[in-house]
Amino acid sequence: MESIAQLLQLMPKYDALPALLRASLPMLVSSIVIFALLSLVVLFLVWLERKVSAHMQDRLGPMYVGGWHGWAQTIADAIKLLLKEDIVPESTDRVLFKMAPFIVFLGAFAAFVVIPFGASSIVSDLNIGVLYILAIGSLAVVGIMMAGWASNSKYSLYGGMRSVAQIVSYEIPAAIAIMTVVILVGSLSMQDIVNAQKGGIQNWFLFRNPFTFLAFFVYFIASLAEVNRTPFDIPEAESELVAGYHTEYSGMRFAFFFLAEYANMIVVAGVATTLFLGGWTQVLPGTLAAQLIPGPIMFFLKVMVLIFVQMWLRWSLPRLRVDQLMYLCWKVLLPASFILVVGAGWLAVYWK
Amino acid sequence: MKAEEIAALLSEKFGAKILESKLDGLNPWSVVEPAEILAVCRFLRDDDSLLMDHLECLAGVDYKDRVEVVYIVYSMKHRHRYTLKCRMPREAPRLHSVESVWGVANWHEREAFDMVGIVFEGHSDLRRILLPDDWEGYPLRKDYKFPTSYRDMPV
Amino acid sequence: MQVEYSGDVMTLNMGPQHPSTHGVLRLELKTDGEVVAEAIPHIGYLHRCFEKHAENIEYPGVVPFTDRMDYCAAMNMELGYVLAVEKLMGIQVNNRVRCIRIIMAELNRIASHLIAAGTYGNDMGSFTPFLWCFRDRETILDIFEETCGARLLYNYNWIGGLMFDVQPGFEKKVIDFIDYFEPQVDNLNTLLSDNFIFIKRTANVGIMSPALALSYGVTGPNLRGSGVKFDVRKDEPYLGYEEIDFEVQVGLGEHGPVGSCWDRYMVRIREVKESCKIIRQAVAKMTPGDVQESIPKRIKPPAGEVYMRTECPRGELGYYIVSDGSLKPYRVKVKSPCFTVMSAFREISRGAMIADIIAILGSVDVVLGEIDR
Amino acid sequence: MRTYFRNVGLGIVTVARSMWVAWLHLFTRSVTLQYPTEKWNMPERTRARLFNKIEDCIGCGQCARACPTDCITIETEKRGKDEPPVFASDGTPIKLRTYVFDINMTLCCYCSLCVFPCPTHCLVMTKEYEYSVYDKKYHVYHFATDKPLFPKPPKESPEHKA
Repeated sequence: MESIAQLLQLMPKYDALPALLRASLPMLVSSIVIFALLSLVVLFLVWLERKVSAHMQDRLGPMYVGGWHGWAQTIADAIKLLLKEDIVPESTDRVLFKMAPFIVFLGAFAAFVVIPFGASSIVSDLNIGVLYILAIGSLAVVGIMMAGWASNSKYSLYGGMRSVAQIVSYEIPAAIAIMTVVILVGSLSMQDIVNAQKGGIQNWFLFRNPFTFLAFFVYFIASLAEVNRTPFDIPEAESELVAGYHTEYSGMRFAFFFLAEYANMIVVAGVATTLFLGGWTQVLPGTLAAQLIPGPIMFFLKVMVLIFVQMWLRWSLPRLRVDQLMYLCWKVLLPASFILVVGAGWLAVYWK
Repeated sequence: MKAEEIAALLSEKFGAKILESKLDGLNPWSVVEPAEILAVCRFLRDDDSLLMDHLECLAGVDYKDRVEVVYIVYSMKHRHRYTLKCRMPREAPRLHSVESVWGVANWHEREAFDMVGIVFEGHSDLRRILLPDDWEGYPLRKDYKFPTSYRDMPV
Repeated sequence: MQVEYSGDVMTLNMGPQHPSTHGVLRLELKTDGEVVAEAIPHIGYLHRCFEKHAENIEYPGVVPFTDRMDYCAAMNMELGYVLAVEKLMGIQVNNRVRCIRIIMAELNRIASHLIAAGTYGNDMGSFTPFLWCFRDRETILDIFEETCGARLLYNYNWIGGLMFDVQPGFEKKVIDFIDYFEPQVDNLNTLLSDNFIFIKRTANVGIMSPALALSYGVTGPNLRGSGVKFDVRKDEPYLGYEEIDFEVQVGLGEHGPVGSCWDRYMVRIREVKESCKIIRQAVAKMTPGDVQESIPKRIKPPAGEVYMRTECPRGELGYYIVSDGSLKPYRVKVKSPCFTVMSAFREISRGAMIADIIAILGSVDVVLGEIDR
Repeated sequence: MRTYFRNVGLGIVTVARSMWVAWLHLFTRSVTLQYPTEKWNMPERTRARLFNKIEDCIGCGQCARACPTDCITIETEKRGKDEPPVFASDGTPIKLRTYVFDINMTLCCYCSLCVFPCPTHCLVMTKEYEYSVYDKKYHVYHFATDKPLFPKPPKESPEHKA
């Protein structure tokens, strides 16, 4: 955000603007920038997911729209969704029903504030960034619950309930897995965490020591559950609950749920990258590639790798049952993450 | 076990309750007194030499002068089959349910009631199974008149 | 999985339009949270009056309608009817017809079991096996289309013969397909059957005890999944199955008790391999001959009645045909395997969870066209 | 405790194997057909839309009798004595004038039972499978060309039945 503010300084008569506007303009601009970028990336991700799934299933996926491998397919779909009639069923709680998608999307969108895309390209480097991520992440629960309740459909209600139970319980192992890194760094600021991993792949927390190595996997699995991806997609299990909490949604509101799901994927992948894969730092500093590839691109590539893994999992695994899901959370991931935290703390103290 | 032996066994157990038997032909059958059907089925299932534990088919057939319920039973152990029939008048045929003997009879009897209109006494829930609950007539009766409309919808 | 059930009941109406009710089945679930106290199936949404139709159509004309009953295994459906009428008329078909019928029936069994396995994977939430299965099924349908001109509803088995003789090069096509297909089964096993999540989802779910299965007249893979070694092809052979050597596969209960969903599913997968063996032998037994030599000029069976049952992919399919000596059957009663399985559904799904209901429904592999007829 | 760790390990291993199989399929050739541009070449026995070569039809009506769904409607009349004799392409004399030969493809069940009894092989199932229309009535194909000399009272035509 600072950089944007500096850009705005160049604007003529900037200092003449009222102070409030001067303060809020950078935020406005940066949020618009992020929103635009986010929408583009999501469109790309949807297309990518369809292609990945298609090729894993010996299909080709979208091939026509836009010419080359149907690259414009999702754009066309998005336009179709936006032009669709916005149906609000009779017996719904209208206010909540209309509000829910935006709250869900807000939760995903607001998390981008503290994600460091590059050395200077971060909206605001909060000194409690990690905490902020965790807090904002649980905002989606409210929206999903609202959607499930307000739809006044039993399937939606089941989806909402399942989703709340799942997200709330999986936040705990995720947070504790993050704590391992925080202990080693000694800071909650995302930029500090990234800077702590400078100097190439061997300095990433993923490869720094065994505890963070395992913590990465714990966090990744838990984050999958938080964004309701297979094998943890029981909230929208299409073969059980027709579409879960967004059964009754259509058109633009459904599009917002869709957008939020993929935005969430980017968020969790971005956090995982920042915490364990060295964020925007170069893989091999000192090489030619390091000079050529700027930080944000590096960050984007790492995020893409993680997102591909998410898709890969989704298209090769069946879905868990609710009780098994809880079993995995409380009896496998949680003890593991506790052990990891203790180990990381031991390292931090005795193994400077 | 041969069909003749089964028929002999049945007739010596139930005597006059077995009205008629036709043992030549592709599947040999015996006609049973409708009142006795439950006892006969119990016997077929429980007797050690028969052990007809598998009710293959339960069909309601409408001959123009009577309706018949056909039970085709098979023994998984002894690998033999036999056919029982119950003959009833066409108007208001009543028969005792054999649901307690073979669980599958539940739905088969519902279908026979639905299609041919045979009422099974002692059936747990004797509703129409394939047709809507408010359907009129029994389609597999030979004198069934095809409806031209259902709930004012032309068929 | 028996769960102690208490509290208020919420009625959840699953179907007739639901992604995983395999057609237009309606399940009335009495749920308490995730636990389902009782699942009451309501059928009849796909009733097409087959038995009434059959009473008004001449014998050969019924065959296309039998196709429509179980559209996933049409060859087996019409095979049962044709064999029943032939038994009624005392027609003996020559060896070539028998071999071709066996090959077609088994190919169709493979296709049907592929649908069963694929849709089951889909119910379990992994979409990939579904399309892998359909990829292989297409090859079978191509063979059918080349032989009889139709991909799904064949009308290929005629009373006393076949519609066409097979095309030249048919044997090679079939053998090539079998050679290509058998490794694919192991591929599918790696992806789905041996997956730990899949096993956890299906084993210990929907246990069907042999006593229950027998009482409810459950047949076919579902009965064998409960450990009862019974197969009409072995125990009451028709079409010369007695000369062919194959194993009757039963559920072994590797994971959890015998008769679980996983056993029923696995029996199908193993049966596919058995069918491959059968096809190899049948192709070897094929001899030249005229496939239409024993088709009677006019099909007019003598008065009488017959019950003929065959092993169709979903179990034992029985035709009870009453003839009054005219050109049209007097009564045709179909004992459809899925019908009996659905009548047992209420028992085996008691106290399961909602996700398990889907698992059980997929594992018994019903086709609604055959239940409602 | 033992089984706990065994299950965790088993889960990890089998999941990894499933993912590996799926990964291999990323690089296999796709088996699908890009339909409107590429097309399946239908085998010769394909059973699709019915076609009747009316010049060869002798109006015997065996196809209509064989059809299990009554999708063929035939109306004929005797040719007059004074009319010149007409022959089908295989030499069969055509004694009847077929002035109605309608096939209602919405009723057809593609069983091809009507094709086999045809004595002059004029009724065939073509490979034409793309014939969707906007109105059901366009699926009733009228093949007859002749007009009746002695018209009968009009019968119910198939599209009312459909």
